[in-house]
Amino acid sequence: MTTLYILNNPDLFQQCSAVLDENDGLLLIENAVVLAQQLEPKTAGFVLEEDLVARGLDSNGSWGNKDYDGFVALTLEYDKTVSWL
Amino acid sequence: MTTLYILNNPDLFQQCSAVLDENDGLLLIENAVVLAQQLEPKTAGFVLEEDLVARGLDSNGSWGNKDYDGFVALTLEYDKTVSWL
Amino acid sequence: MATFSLLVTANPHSSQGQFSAIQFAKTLISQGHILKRVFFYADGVLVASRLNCPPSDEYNLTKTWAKLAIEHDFELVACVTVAMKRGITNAAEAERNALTGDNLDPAFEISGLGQLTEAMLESDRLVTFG
Amino acid sequence: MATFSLLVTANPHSSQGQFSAIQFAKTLISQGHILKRVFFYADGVLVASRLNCPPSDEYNLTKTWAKLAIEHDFELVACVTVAMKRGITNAAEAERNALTGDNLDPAFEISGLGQLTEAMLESDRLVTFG
Amino acid sequence: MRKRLSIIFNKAPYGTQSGRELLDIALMAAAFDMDISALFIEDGVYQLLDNQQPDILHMKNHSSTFKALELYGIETALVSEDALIHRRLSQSQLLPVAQPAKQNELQSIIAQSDFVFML
Amino acid sequence: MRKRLSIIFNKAPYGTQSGRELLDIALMAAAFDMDISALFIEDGVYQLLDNQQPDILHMKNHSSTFKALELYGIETALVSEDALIHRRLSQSQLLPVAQPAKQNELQSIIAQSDFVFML
Repeated sequence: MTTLYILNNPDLFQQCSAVLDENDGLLLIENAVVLAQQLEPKTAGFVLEEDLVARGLDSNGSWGNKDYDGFVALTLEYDKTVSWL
Repeated sequence: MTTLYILNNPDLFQQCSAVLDENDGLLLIENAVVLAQQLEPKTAGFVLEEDLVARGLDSNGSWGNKDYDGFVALTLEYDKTVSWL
Repeated sequence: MATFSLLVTANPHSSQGQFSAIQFAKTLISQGHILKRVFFYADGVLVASRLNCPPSDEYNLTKTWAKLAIEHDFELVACVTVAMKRGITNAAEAERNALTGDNLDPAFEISGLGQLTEAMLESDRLVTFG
Repeated sequence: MATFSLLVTANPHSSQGQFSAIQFAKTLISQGHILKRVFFYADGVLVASRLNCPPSDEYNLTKTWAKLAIEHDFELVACVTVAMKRGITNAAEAERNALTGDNLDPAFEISGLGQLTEAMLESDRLVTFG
Repeated sequence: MRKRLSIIFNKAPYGTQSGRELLDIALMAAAFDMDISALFIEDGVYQLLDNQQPDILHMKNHSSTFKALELYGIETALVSEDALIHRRLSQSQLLPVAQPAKQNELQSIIAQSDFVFML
Repeated sequence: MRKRLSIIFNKAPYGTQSGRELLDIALMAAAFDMDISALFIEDGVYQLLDNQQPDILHMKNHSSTFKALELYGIETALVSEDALIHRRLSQSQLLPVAQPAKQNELQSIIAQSDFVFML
C-alpha cells in the first residue's frame, strides 16, 4: 500500500525520511514548510501552499505546491496517511 | 558571566551546543539524559541522576552525575541559568 | 465521495494543528465528501472547554468546531480518560469525581477510545492532526 | 541562603516539566533557600485548574503545588492573558467575559506578566521549567 | 479481513506522555480484534529499557504494560536494530518483549498497515 | 544598574505560539525599563520574514509587533548570519528591524545577560 506522510515539525525530517519507500509521498505542512526552501525531496514531495503564504515563503520549485483542495485529494490518492509526530 | 544551560529535549542538543562558551556548563535533564550515554560533553557537562534512574539508564562516566541537591547547587555556582527550549 | 474521520491530538493553545484540522474539515466538506467524526485525544481535548476565551479579535477554535459540526452534522468526541486528566469534564463526570464545576462545551461529547476505533473501521480515511 | 523564583511553562498533562519544577522547589526549600514565587506562563497555566482529575493512583500536580505553597508560604501566579485563552479563569474574570463557570484552584492567583518581571528583579535566581 | 494497525514509538518515556497514551490506543484497538504491531524506533527504544523507576519522581510507570503486550493480543512487537546500535544499547538491557528488526522489515510493516499512529 | 534580558527566538512562527508569547514577555520587561535584546537564531529567523499572511488561516499576525520593537524600547535586535546562510535567506527578505550578527556576537550578548528566555 502507498503512504502519504504528513510532516509538521522540521526537526523530524531525517527521522521521517528514513522510513519513506519509493512509492510513498511526503507533504510538508505548518512549520515544516520551511524545508521546501532548503532541501530536495527524496520521493514525491509536496508542500502546503497556505502554510507557505502564511509565513511569507515560496517553495524552491522541486516540491509540488498543494493548496487545501490538493491536500484532501492527496489523502485519497494514497492508500493511507501517516502524520509523523 | 557564566551560564548553566539546562537541556530537556534531546533533539535540540546541537542547537544548544552551538552557543556554549568554554566557561559555561550544560545539565541534561528529562528526556535529554539519554544523550549522556551517547555523547561526550564539550564543556563542563552534567546529567540529572533521578532522570537517569527513572528511565533505567546510567551515564557513560564523562558527564558528572548530579542529584536534585546538586542541581540546586549548580544553579547557584553559575551566574545564571538558561533553559534551552 | 469518501467518508473521513479526523484524529486531533494537537494542543489548541500552543500549536497550529487544530487550525489545520478545521481547514481540512471545511475543505473536504466543500468537495462533497462526508465527515463522520472528529476524535480528540491527548492535548487535543483541551479545545472542548467552553471556558476557552481567546482575545475577541481572534479565532475561537471551540466555537468554530461547534458551529461546523452543527452545520454539517458530524460528531465531536473527546476521549474521557485523557479529558478528565486534563480538567475537561461534563456535569455527570464532575459529579462522579466530586469536582466543583464543569466546562465541556455542549457541542462536544465525552466518550471512550472505542469511538476512535469505530471511526477507523467506518471511514475511508482517517487523518491525524498533531 | 538564596531567594529563588521559578518560571514554569511546561504543559502539566503531556510533559515532565512540572514534575521537575516541583522536585526542584522541594529541594531548594529543604536546603534552607527561599522560594518567592512560581509564575506560570504558556501551557504551564493549565496546572491551575481545580478540575484536573488524574487517575486516583497518580500524582495530582495541582494539589501538590497548592499544598507546597501553603506549607512554605510562596505564591502561585498564573499569567492572566495566556490563562484566559487556555480556559483557566477565576469567578471575577469569568463574569467580566460572560463565561459560564470558572475553574481556578483557590491556591492559585491570576495576575499580569508584571509579576514575572518583579520576580526577576527580586530573586537571586530565576529558573525556567519548560 | 482484519484491519492492521501500527503504533510507532519514537520518543523516550516520561519526558512526554506520548508513550503511555499511544499504548492506550493499542490496547483499545486490540480489544476490537485488530491486527496490531508495536514498533520501537529512534529514542522510542528507551521505552523498553528494563528497570525503569519513574516512581522516584512521582510519575506512573507504564513499562509493565509492555510486558503484557502479548497477553493483550498484540503479537508483533519490533525494535529497530539501527536505533539500538546508534544508542549503544544491547537487546539484553531491554524487556524481552520485542524482536530486533532491520529498517526494511519495519518499513514493510508500516507499508502493510491500514492505520499508523504516532504521538 | 539596569538588568539585562535576552529573548531568544529559535522557532518558525505559527506552528507554535512561542514567538508571540515570547514577544509579550519582551514588551512587558521593556515597560519595566530593562535592557532587552531580541535574538533570532535557527528557524527563529523566519519570525522576521516580510509579507507574512497568517490571516488566510485565521491566525493572528504578530509580525507587525516586530516592526515596533524600537518604539517599545527594545533597542538591540540581532539576527544570526549563519542561520540566514544555512536557510538560503537574504537580509532583504526580512523586516528591516534586526542587524545581522555573527555567532560570537550572539554568544557575547547571552553571556552579558542577567536573564535569558526561550519558549
